[in-house]
Order: sequence, then structure tokens, then C-alpha cells
Amino acid sequence: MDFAYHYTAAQETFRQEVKAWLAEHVPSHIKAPVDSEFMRGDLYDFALELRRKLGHKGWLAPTLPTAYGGGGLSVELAVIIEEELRRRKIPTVFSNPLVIPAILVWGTEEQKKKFLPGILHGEKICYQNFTEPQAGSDLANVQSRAVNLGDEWVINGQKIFVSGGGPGKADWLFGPIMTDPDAPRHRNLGYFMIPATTQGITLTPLDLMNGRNQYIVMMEDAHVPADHLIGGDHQGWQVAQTVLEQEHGGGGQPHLIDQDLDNFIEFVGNASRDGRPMSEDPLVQQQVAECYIDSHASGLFSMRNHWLYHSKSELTYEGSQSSLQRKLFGLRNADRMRAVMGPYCLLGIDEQRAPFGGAPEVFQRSSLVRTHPGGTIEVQKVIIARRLGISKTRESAAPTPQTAGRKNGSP
Amino acid sequence: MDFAYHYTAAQETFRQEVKAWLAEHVPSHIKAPVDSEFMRGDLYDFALELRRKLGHKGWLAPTLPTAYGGGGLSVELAVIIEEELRRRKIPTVFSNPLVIPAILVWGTEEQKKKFLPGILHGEKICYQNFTEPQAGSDLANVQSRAVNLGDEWVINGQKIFVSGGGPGKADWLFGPIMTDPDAPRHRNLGYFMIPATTQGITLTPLDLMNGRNQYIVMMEDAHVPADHLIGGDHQGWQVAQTVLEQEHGGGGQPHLIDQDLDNFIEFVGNASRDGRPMSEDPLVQQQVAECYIDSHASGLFSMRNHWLYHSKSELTYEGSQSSLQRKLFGLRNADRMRAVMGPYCLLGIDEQRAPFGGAPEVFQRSSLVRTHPGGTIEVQKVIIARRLGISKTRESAAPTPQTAGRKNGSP
Amino acid sequence: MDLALTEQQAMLQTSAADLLRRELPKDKVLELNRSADGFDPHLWRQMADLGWTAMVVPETAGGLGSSLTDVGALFEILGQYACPLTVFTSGVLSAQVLAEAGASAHGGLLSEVATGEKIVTFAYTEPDYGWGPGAVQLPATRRDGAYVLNGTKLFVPDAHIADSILVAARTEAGDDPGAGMSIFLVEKEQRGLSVRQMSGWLGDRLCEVTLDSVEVPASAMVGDEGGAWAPIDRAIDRATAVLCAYMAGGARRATDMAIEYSRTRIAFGVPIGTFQRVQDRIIDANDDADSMRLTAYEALWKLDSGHDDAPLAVSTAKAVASVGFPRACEASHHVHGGIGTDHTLGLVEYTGKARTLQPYLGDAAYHKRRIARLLAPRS
Amino acid sequence: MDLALTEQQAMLQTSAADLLRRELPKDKVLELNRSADGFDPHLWRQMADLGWTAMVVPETAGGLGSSLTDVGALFEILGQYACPLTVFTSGVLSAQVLAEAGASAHGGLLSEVATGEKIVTFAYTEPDYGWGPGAVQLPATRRDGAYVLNGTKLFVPDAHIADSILVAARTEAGDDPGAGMSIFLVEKEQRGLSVRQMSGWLGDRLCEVTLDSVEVPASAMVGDEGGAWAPIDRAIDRATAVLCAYMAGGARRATDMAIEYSRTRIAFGVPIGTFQRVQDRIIDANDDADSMRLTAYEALWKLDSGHDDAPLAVSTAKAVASVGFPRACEASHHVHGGIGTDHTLGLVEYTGKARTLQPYLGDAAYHKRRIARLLAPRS
Repeated sequence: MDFAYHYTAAQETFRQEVKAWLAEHVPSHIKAPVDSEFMRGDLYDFALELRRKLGHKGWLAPTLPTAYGGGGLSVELAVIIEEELRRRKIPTVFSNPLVIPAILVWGTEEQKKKFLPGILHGEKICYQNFTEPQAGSDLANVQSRAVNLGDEWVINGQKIFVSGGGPGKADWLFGPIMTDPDAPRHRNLGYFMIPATTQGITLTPLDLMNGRNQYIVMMEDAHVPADHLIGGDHQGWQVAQTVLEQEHGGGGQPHLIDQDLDNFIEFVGNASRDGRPMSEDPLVQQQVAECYIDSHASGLFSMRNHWLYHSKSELTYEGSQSSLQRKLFGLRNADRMRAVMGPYCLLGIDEQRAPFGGAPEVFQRSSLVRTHPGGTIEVQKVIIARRLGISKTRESAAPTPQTAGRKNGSP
Repeated sequence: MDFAYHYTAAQETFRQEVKAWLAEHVPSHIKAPVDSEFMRGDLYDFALELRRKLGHKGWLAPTLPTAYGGGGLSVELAVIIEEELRRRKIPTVFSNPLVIPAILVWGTEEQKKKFLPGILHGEKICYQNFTEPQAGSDLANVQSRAVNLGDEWVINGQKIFVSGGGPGKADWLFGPIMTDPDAPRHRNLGYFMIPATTQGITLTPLDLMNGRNQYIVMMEDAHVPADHLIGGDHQGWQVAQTVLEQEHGGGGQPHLIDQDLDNFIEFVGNASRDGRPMSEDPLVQQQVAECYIDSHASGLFSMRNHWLYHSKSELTYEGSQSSLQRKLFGLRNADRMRAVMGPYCLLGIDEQRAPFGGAPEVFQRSSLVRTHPGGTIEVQKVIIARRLGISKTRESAAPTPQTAGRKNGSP
Repeated sequence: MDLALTEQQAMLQTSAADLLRRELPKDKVLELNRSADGFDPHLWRQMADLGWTAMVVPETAGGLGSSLTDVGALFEILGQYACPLTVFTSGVLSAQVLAEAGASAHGGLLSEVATGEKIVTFAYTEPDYGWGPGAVQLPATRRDGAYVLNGTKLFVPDAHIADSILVAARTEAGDDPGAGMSIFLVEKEQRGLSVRQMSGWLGDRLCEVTLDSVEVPASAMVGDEGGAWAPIDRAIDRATAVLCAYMAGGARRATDMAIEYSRTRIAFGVPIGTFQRVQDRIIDANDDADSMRLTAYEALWKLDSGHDDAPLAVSTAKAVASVGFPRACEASHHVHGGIGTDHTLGLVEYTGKARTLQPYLGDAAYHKRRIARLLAPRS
Repeated sequence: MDLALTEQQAMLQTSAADLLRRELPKDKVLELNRSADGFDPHLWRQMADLGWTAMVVPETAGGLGSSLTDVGALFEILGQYACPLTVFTSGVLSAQVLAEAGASAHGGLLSEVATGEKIVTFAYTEPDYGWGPGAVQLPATRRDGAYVLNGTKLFVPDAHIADSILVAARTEAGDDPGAGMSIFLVEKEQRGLSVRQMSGWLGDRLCEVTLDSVEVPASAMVGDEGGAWAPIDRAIDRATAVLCAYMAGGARRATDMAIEYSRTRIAFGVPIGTFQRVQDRIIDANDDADSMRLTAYEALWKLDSGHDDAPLAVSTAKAVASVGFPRACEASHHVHGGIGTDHTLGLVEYTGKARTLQPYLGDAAYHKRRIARLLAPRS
């Protein structure tokens, strides 16, 4: 076994190129904000422009074919790019990448040519248009309607908890809409790329615990061209499954990184209590170690999935296992950090006494909020049980760009 | 509020009587064994005889009417008796007391007169004849059959996990048997008091983690008199519910006692590690406190139920809540004790190095085994959810001797 | 044995609930939490007029001298409505400190606390946050018959609206942290004192109180020089039991919200409460809420009846509450899914309270350490 | 990056599983556990002939010098079959101690360990049970060029069938527990040595070893006087990683039993695996088993590739295993209900192993303390 990437000299040379490029294009004072809620104004514009530059270099989707706007690079080089981007903490504009596998697996060649380059070049920003007031965990219960007028579809309905920078910033809203109310569940949806600027589309921010970066999307008589339907007009659920397969952790991550953990360890290293270094407090030591272990074990699940994905292995429960653990350990670690840091981890980004510019407080909220999107804890458990073969329903993984056309049969 | 009993001078005088009686009848060297598995031979015989003496004084069922063999005493005096019996750690022969509420609530006057005095006087030993290989959590799925021959019933079938001292020691086996295979679920059972000496009844010990005190009961053409049916011949499930209401914690306990916890605290007080008293180890302190808190909180549930029961209040989820917590905190405390005591809590009763004569090791096994009888963890949760009014099925509590004939309607 | 509230306590609860249902609906709580100072003088006046700030104050000082169980019964309701805790800060904690440490010399102030005319806070914690005696390091130096206080108090509740601040300070250093602690009454307008509201996800208003050579006369000392820890310890115990009742009320409401939502929210064609996974979270939250209530009332009862092991009961209640309140809220969030994070639903306000109160007056680890010491066999 | 076993490792696992399926079915495990000495010479011979006791022994000492990952792959299978751990005691732990501390002087014994001719155990723990250097207090006093050992070693695995015992003792006292520790090779027939099997719910045979003025020659010292802790620390780390693979195998089997049972056991007319409550326990156990496997192999890999932070990985793996193995067994019991407590089912044997191995070579708290120290920023 080998739990690490090893790079050739040529690959290390490539790393230097990436570093140099970043040094040239990102002034040293520019950094991702502690709270993504505050990705606004000049910083947003800078990040958007940087995204375009990265996209045109093929570095937004390094392993995808250049024909679609990818980089055509090896996994190792992709990992190097990721490492350097992260190291540099560059601010990133949120665009949901899960649109990509859906188009790759289910789109026609024309659709791939039409949609992918704009997205992969960083020109287009995509929001996931999935959840509805009556379709949360029960995503198949989508009620918004698309009516076929031949050349186009007319869409009406409401989406909620749509993440992104907000009105005027999105280009595409992608997700399932009901095309056939008479068809059975799971066979009654289409999957649409809706231009966000379409007349009849409005975004209204929600007032959430994690800020105002999630929206209600109202769709009122929104006309969408016919070729914006990805997959057949009764295959929307199946297309969504490909997306969810990735969102549920199926792609994995090659690294074990956890900034919140690193902050915590540093906090403990500097703090004192009752006149003694906190790092010598046996209870604190246990909490630190538990945070590390939980984060590390969850990271290994993710690394395993990355390896399975890139070695084109068929996953069963592993994606959801990783996603579930990520959600759960986030809650546990937030709890442990509260136990050690006390009220310090409730101090916000504007508070001068807040450690790490308020990052621990952001984590206190985000770890709770993150349990819902991308499949709730319950949804992940349902999927795991099915794939362990103990549930009433048995299922195998949906096709992904790595497995489509292989033993699963083509979509 | 008042979380304690307060005794009058007269009641304290009664306590002295109880003490004196115990001093007279129980030699000081006689004590309950650490592992009830070893309630054998002379000790068993002594305990059986003591049980009869207690029974004839009315102290086995102090609050029940003297007409049935009870003591006709107040709750306070019953609590005093219990306190003194426990303080003296007298060895007790196991006879399942849950037969009593079933007969009190559902038996005819003749049946009460026939069965109760023998039981309450300590002359008769009763085992609960409930679980079957295919009827565990799903108790209503009882498959053993009783066929009506007019004056008597003929019973065939198999029970399992029947607790008691074993063959030749039981007098009555009580529980549900299917009387009508054509009737719907919950309406197809009768509740029988089967004489254990009936021809065709055999008890075979199981080889269990907690020893050999549980049995398979084979019933082959066992003839049982017709008046041994308690309740109607289609009411066995309902009678069982009255029993389960009590077994699931509905009766409560007036005291917060936990010998395993006391042992643990004493162990920690005497042990050392790395040359320092274990009681000064901050991690050990946390574990001790958590054991105490869990035990104490569970004890308060039980005390609340005792108070509710004796103030004749209708319980909803409280019985199962208490039962569930007792099962769960037992597991948690066993876990904490392993973490502190290490291999010491795995040393058995024959091991000279075992602390407290091996009681911690018995607890390690019993806490795990106790999660199943008297309604598994799952069964308790099903009941709680129903009684919180969130389940598909809604239900209220079954009648108990305290509530029967009140607003529930008589059975 | 009687685990029911008295008729009078039940009536107190009913009248409190009536007021708060009317004056403090959930949108009002949100509005108040987002306002500049988190304080509503109109609501304050009504609460004071009902005697809520006078309950723990002895009758000799113009208070009601209520039993702590009475006070706990009231605060159980306040917790259910996520009522701002200024009434606790001044009317319970500070009042207890004053009553325990020096009711005689400062009886006038105590009367004004009782009537709600004055708001007093208790500044105990410092940058090295903690609730043991060692946590107080701020020095008070004697100079010409006066005392000079220098240092910072952090996470002090309601100091921004308080008229006076009770500052715990060290008049003597030494190996025994329980010795050498004193309390000083510092008026808000005192030269050298500055108060700054801290910001973040804080369920109540917490402040940084800076004392820059604040000079107070000897008469500002509350109680005996160097002997403050014992009365503070008693006062904190009594206040903590009341706070536990408040937290139990909050956990009960968060749980009931989950129960209600699980009955009405439909997924996969059925109410989500019919799913075992959802039920399990509700069962856990319900257990937490019930445990919190029972342990809180047991502590209140033990304090009222002068039991020797009242401190054990208090620490048990707070350890249970510090774990249970945040956990019940988290379970409720879990049941609510995304919509639970919407401020307009109201749940987030309970979660904020829960997490802020978790370390307040000692976190679970602190109280568990205390429990272990209290349980240790006497050698 | 490659998280697959090599072909050779996979073959090793297959052949081990073939042997154990044949020679160690679950009723044989039960029989062995209930036998007088828990040892089957026939099975021992077969395992030794397959080279299982020779893997960690360097080729220079007649062993196979396998990678630790190879050894872990083997022990993962042994764990699945709840195989008695004598092969670990002698062939891994003691062999590692010998190899790390003094392969040169005691190469002959190491060769005999490799072939399985000799069984050697390592006596480290004492009545004050623990795995840090401070746990060793048994004194070895120099007398006339020899050493006299006096004291008690407790919970020593397999001492009753061992031919020789490696005794960790203190040749020097002092403030630094890491200094002054030495290892002595004590032969079983040595005067003053007595060995007694301890009884209880012990997943493997543990013994009390009493040394009553046991006098050994200076040549019995393994490695350097006073310098034993460093090689012991390394040896324990290496052995612990292997043990973690064993525990992962056991947890996997306990989990698979639950999965299988949940598919076939019918209640309320359906397989119990369709109930969410049952699923949740299986999901948790499956997570534990997978986490244990990944962290164990990561530790083995880091040791094999000489990573600086291998100790961190080892402690992570053992902390995960010490919690995960008992928890997975408990979950499996939960799924099985009453029948899981029946010895004939086999699950109880895994639970016994899990609880016995939980503290062995350091419990979770010990390893977490070590992790915290290893993570602490260098100042």
C-alpha cells in the first residue's frame, strides 16, 4: 500500500510553474475571507477574474479533455494544482462543479460543446437548482413544472436553499424539474440547464444561521430552449443521481487537510488556564487527539474514495460513508472545540478578541449547517444501508464520468 | 417538590422491627453472591426458605391486600422494608414478580385467591414464559399453540430465554400462547399459568455469556386446567401488556442506588497509576463523574415513575424512557469502567486479583446482556415514539394495578 | 416524596407564560437579539413589577425571599421563551452575590436590584476563562485607604447596560486560590472603567470590562477582604441551579419544536416522525430535556432544604444541562433539516443560548471535576 | 498512491483464511478458549511451518524479514477468525523486542522464535497497569555480577506456555521513567519464578508472573543496561500496528455477522435489516471496521517506509481500534439480540477479544495523550 502521491522531477517542475503563475497573478495580500459570506465587492470581482484565468489555463478541471475546456493533465498534476491553490488560500467564487459530471455522462456531444467550455474556462457560474420546499430529503418529490412547447420549455415553480453569490452572479441553474406529472416517481423529471438571466427567474436571499448566501429561486413562466434539457425528458432523476454520486463523496479527496483542526491545535498551544499551558491539561489533550483522530479517519475515507475513483473502481457505500462521516465529525469536533475554547469559539469575525479572525465561530455554525446540503445525514444512511444490501431497496452506484459505459451499462 | 421519603417515628420503629427480624433470621455470614449464576445448593435452599418466611409476614408484597397474601402496608413501610433488605444484601431466589399485576388486573376473583397467596407468601416460584425463537422483539408473533379441550388446554411449542433457577425449581410458567391461529394479530393469544411440573414440560439451559440461568422451555402436549387461563382466551396480548407496562419501568424505584457505581468509586479511591493516586487523574475524575451522572439521572427517571405510579398518575412514555436509559447507561458505564480499570474489570469471581470479588466483571457481561430482556432497546424506543405521538401507531399505557378501572376503562 | 410543583408555583408559571407569549413572541426575540443593546426597558419594567428581580432578595432587604424552587419554576418558563437573561444577571446572580457577601452594608443597592431600578452585573471571568477560584487574577492594590483595580474582565454579561459592576479581584496572591479574593462594587461612571460589547454568535450580551487604574474607596468592598470565594461559591451554586431550570425550559421548547415539526412535515408521503431515525433524535432530546428538568429541580430542592450534598446536586444539574441543552438543540436542528437554520423559525435562537450557556458558570468538565472530588471517599 | 494489497499479500491472506477455516471453526475457538491452557500444539506447528512466527524476524536471524504490511495483512485474517494470539505474543511482540534490543547477543533464541520451536513472552505490565515507561517499577538489583529480580508482573500473555520470558525491569530509579529500564531473559524453569494463569472473561490467556529473588546472570540482559525503553518503544509501536490489523479483522467479522443476521432474521414480517434502527448500528460498526482497517494499514505503511510520524499513525490506529473493536462488537450484539449472547453463535468470543485487547499495548486514553504530545506545535 501507499498512502501518498510521489512526484517525478518533471512533476515538481510543473509545481514550480504553478507557484510562479500564482505569485504573478495573486497579490500577496489577497486571501480567501474567513467567512465565505463576505465574498463581496472587489474581492469577488478579483476572484471571478482569477477564476477565468485559471479556467483558460485548463486548471479548473485539470484532468478533463482540452476539447471541453479541461487541462488534459494527469491526476498527479491535478493534485499538484490543488495543493498549490490551497496553499495560497486564494479566494474562490462559488460555482457548483457538480454540473460537470451530469453533462459529461448524460449530455449529447453538442451539449458538451455548448456548455462545458464556458464552465471549465471559468466564464460561467453554475448554481445547483435542486431542493424545493416539499422536496428536501425526498428529492424525487420535485413539484416545479416544465411544459414542452416544442422548441422550448416553460418552467414554473420554486427552489430553495440554492447556494451561490446571489442575483446577477449566476449563469446557469441546473437541476430536475417535473416534465410529466402522470409518469411514475423517478420517471417524471427532466434535468434542465436554466439560464439564470431568463425572464421570470428571481433569487431572494434566505435569512439563515450561516448568512445570506442561500436563495429562494422563483421560476415564473421561464422559457428555456429545448436543448437545455440534459438527458431524456424522463431521465432527470437518473441525471441527478450521477450528480449526487459525486456530491455524496464518491470523488474523494487526495489530502488530509483540516484548517479548523490546525487552528484548534494552535489555539491550545498558545492558551493557558489557571496559570498553566492549556496543552498540558490532560482533558484538553484528549479533546485535541479526538479531533485529530476523527478528522484523520474521515480524511482516510475520502482518500480511499479518491483512489477508488481514479483507479476507476466501482464504489458501493463508500461515497456516502465518507460524506456521512464528514458531517458527523464536523459536529463532534465543533462540540469538542466548544468544550476547550469555551466562549472564545463563539466570537465573530468583527470581534477583536476572536481567535483566527473568527474562523472557529464560522466553523461552529457551518459544521451544523453542513449536515443538510448534499444529502442529509439520513439520506446518506439510507444509501449506505441499500448498498450494504440490508435495506428493502437494493441499489448500486449511479454512473460517474469514471465508470459510465463500463460494467454498469451506458446511461 | 420533595425528592425523598420522610418517616414518622412510628415508621422508624417499624424499621427497627425489620432490622431485628432480619438479624434474627439471616446469619451474618450469609450474603447474596456476586454472580447470581452461583445461587446454588445450600445458599439457594436458605434463600428459598427465607423467601417463604418473608412472604408469610407479608413483606414480599407489602402494599398488596392481606387477602391475597400481601402485607396491607403503606408505601412508606414498603420502602423501608426494601431499604433494609437491600442494606442486608440478603440472597434472593429469583421468581418473576410480573405475574402479580397480570393476575391482579385480569384474573377473576377465584383466580386471585387461587394463585396469589402462594406467590405472595413465597411458596411458589414463577418464571416468565414469553419469548420464543420467532417472537423476540416481535412478541405478538408467538407461535406456541394451546388447543381447548373444554376442561383443559393442550399446549405445544417452545419458549426461550426463560430466566430462573432451572428445572425442578419453578412452580408456574406464565405467559402468552396462541389460542386461535385464525384470529388477527394481538387477538389470537391466551395468557396461561402453566404448572412447571406438568408432564411434557422440559427446561434445558442455554450456554450464554451470562451463564446458564436461562432456559429453553419445551412444551409437548402439556395439559393445563381451563381456569389457568388469565383473562379471555383472545386477550393474552392485552394481559401481556399489563405485565410489560411494569417490566418496562412503569413502577419505578424510590431510591438512587447503584452498587457497581459504588464499587467503581471505591476502586478509584484505592488504586494508583504511575505512582499517583488514580483519584487525582483528571481523566479518571471525568469518567467517575460521568458514571455518577448517568446513574443518577437514570435513577431520577425511576424515582419519578415510582412517584407517578404511587400517586396513581397515568404514565405515557415514562416507563420505557426509564427502562431505555437503564439499559443504555449500563453500557456506557461498563465502557467507562473498562477505560479506567483496564483488565481488572475482566477478572472473574474465581480470580484472587479480582476487585470486589469479581463484581465488575459480572457487570461487564450483565450490562450487555440486560439490554435484551424486558423489551429490547428498540422495543422501548418504539413505545416511546408511539406515546410521544409521533409514530404511525398511537397508544396509551396498558392498565396497571394502580390505574385499572380508572379513566382507561376496566379491562 | 412529591415531585409536583405546588399550586402557587404552577400559577407563577402560568402568569409568566402569559406575559412572555404576549410580549416576547419569537420574532420579538430575534429583533431584540439583533438590536443594539439587546435590552427592552418596557419588558424589563413589566418583569420587575411582577417581582421577578425580587425573588431571591431577602425580605429584610425589600425582596420576596422566595424559595429557590419558586425561582427555578419561573426561570423554566423564561427558558422556554428564550427570554434575555438580564433578569438572571442582575436579579439572581448579582443579587445572590450581594446577599451572600454583604447584604448588610449594601442593602440599599440590593433593594434597588429587587425593584429593578438598578441593574447590577457580576464580573468574574478573565482572559484565561474559567469559574474556579484560580480564574480570578485581576489585582486590587490597596493605596491610601482606597483600592486600585487594574486588568480585564471578559465575557461579563450585560455590563453594557448595568448601573454597577461587582468585580471579583485578588487582594492577595498565594498558593491557595480560594484565599485572597475580594469583591468590589464599581459604578459605571467610575473613571478608568470602560465597557465594550463583544460580538459573535452570543446568545446573550457579553462584554469586555477594562479597569485601567480604577480607584475605589474601601467602602466599595462587598463583604470581607480576602474572604470572597466562600460567599461567591455559595452564590454561584444557588444561581447555577436556577440557570439549570432556565436551560431545561429551553431544551424542552427545542424538543417540542422537533416533536411538532415531525408530526406535520411530510416526506416520502408520510410525517417524518414515523421514521425511526427521526424518532431516535427526538427520543434523545426528550431524554435530555427531562433529565435536565429533574436534576435542576433536585438541586433547587437540595439547596432549599439545606442538604449537605447540595453542591453535588448543583454540579450534576449543570453538567447535565451543559451537555443536554446544546445536544437537544442539535437534535432539533437535525429533525428540522435546512429550514431549522432559518432565523425566522426561532430554533437558532435557542441554539445560540445553549452554546453560550454551556460554559457559563462552569462547563461540564469543570462540574464533573467537582463531582469527582465531592464523591471521593474520605480518607 | 495505491491502497490495494499486493498480489502476494492477497495470496498470503487467502492461504491463511484457508487454514483457519479448516482448523479453527467457531466451535473450535470456543473449545480452545475453554481448554486448560488455550493452546493447540497441532495448530501452532502448522502456523509456524507456514512461517507466521518468522515474518518479523530479520533474515540474518533466520527469519523472513517481511514488511510489516505483509505481517498486518496476515493478522487481519487471524483477527477475522479470532485466532489465539500466541503467534502474536511470541512471533511479533517478543520477536520485535528481541530484534530491536539485542538481536546480536540473542540471535539464537530469535531463530527459535522464528521457527516456532520456542515460545517467548514479554512481561511488561505490573499491578499498576499501564504501558508508559513509568509502569515498569519491578527492580533488578545487581549482585555479584548477576541481577536479582523481585516483584510481580501482571496480565502477561501466554506466560503459562512460554519457554522464556522477557522481563522489563528497573535497573535504576530516577525522575525520568524513560531511563533506567532494562530487559532480562528469564527461563521458565528459573528458580523463584512462578507463573499462574489468571481467570475471568479474558479473550486471551493472561498470567501473573511472580519473581521471588530470581537471580539471572549478566548475559541474561537483552540490550543495554538502562537503555531498554527506546527499543521497547519501537518494538511496541511495530507490534501495535500489527495488532491493530488483527483488531480490524475481528471488527470486520463481528460487523459481517450483524449484516448477515440482519438479512435473514425476520421480525414483524420483514428482515430486521430493513429497520432504520438496526441499519444505524450496522452502519456504525461498518464505519468502525473500515476506519480500523485504514488507520492500521496507514500505520504499517508509515513504519515500513520509515516516516517520521509513524508513532502518530500507530497511536491513531490503536486509539481507533481500542474504541472501534469493542463498539463494533457491541453493535453486533445489539443487532443479534439475545441470541448473540449464546456462546455457540461465536460473537461472544469476538467481544471477549475486543475488551481484552482494548487496554493491551495502551488504551485509547494513553494513545490519545501520546497523539496530543506528538501534535503539539514545537515551541
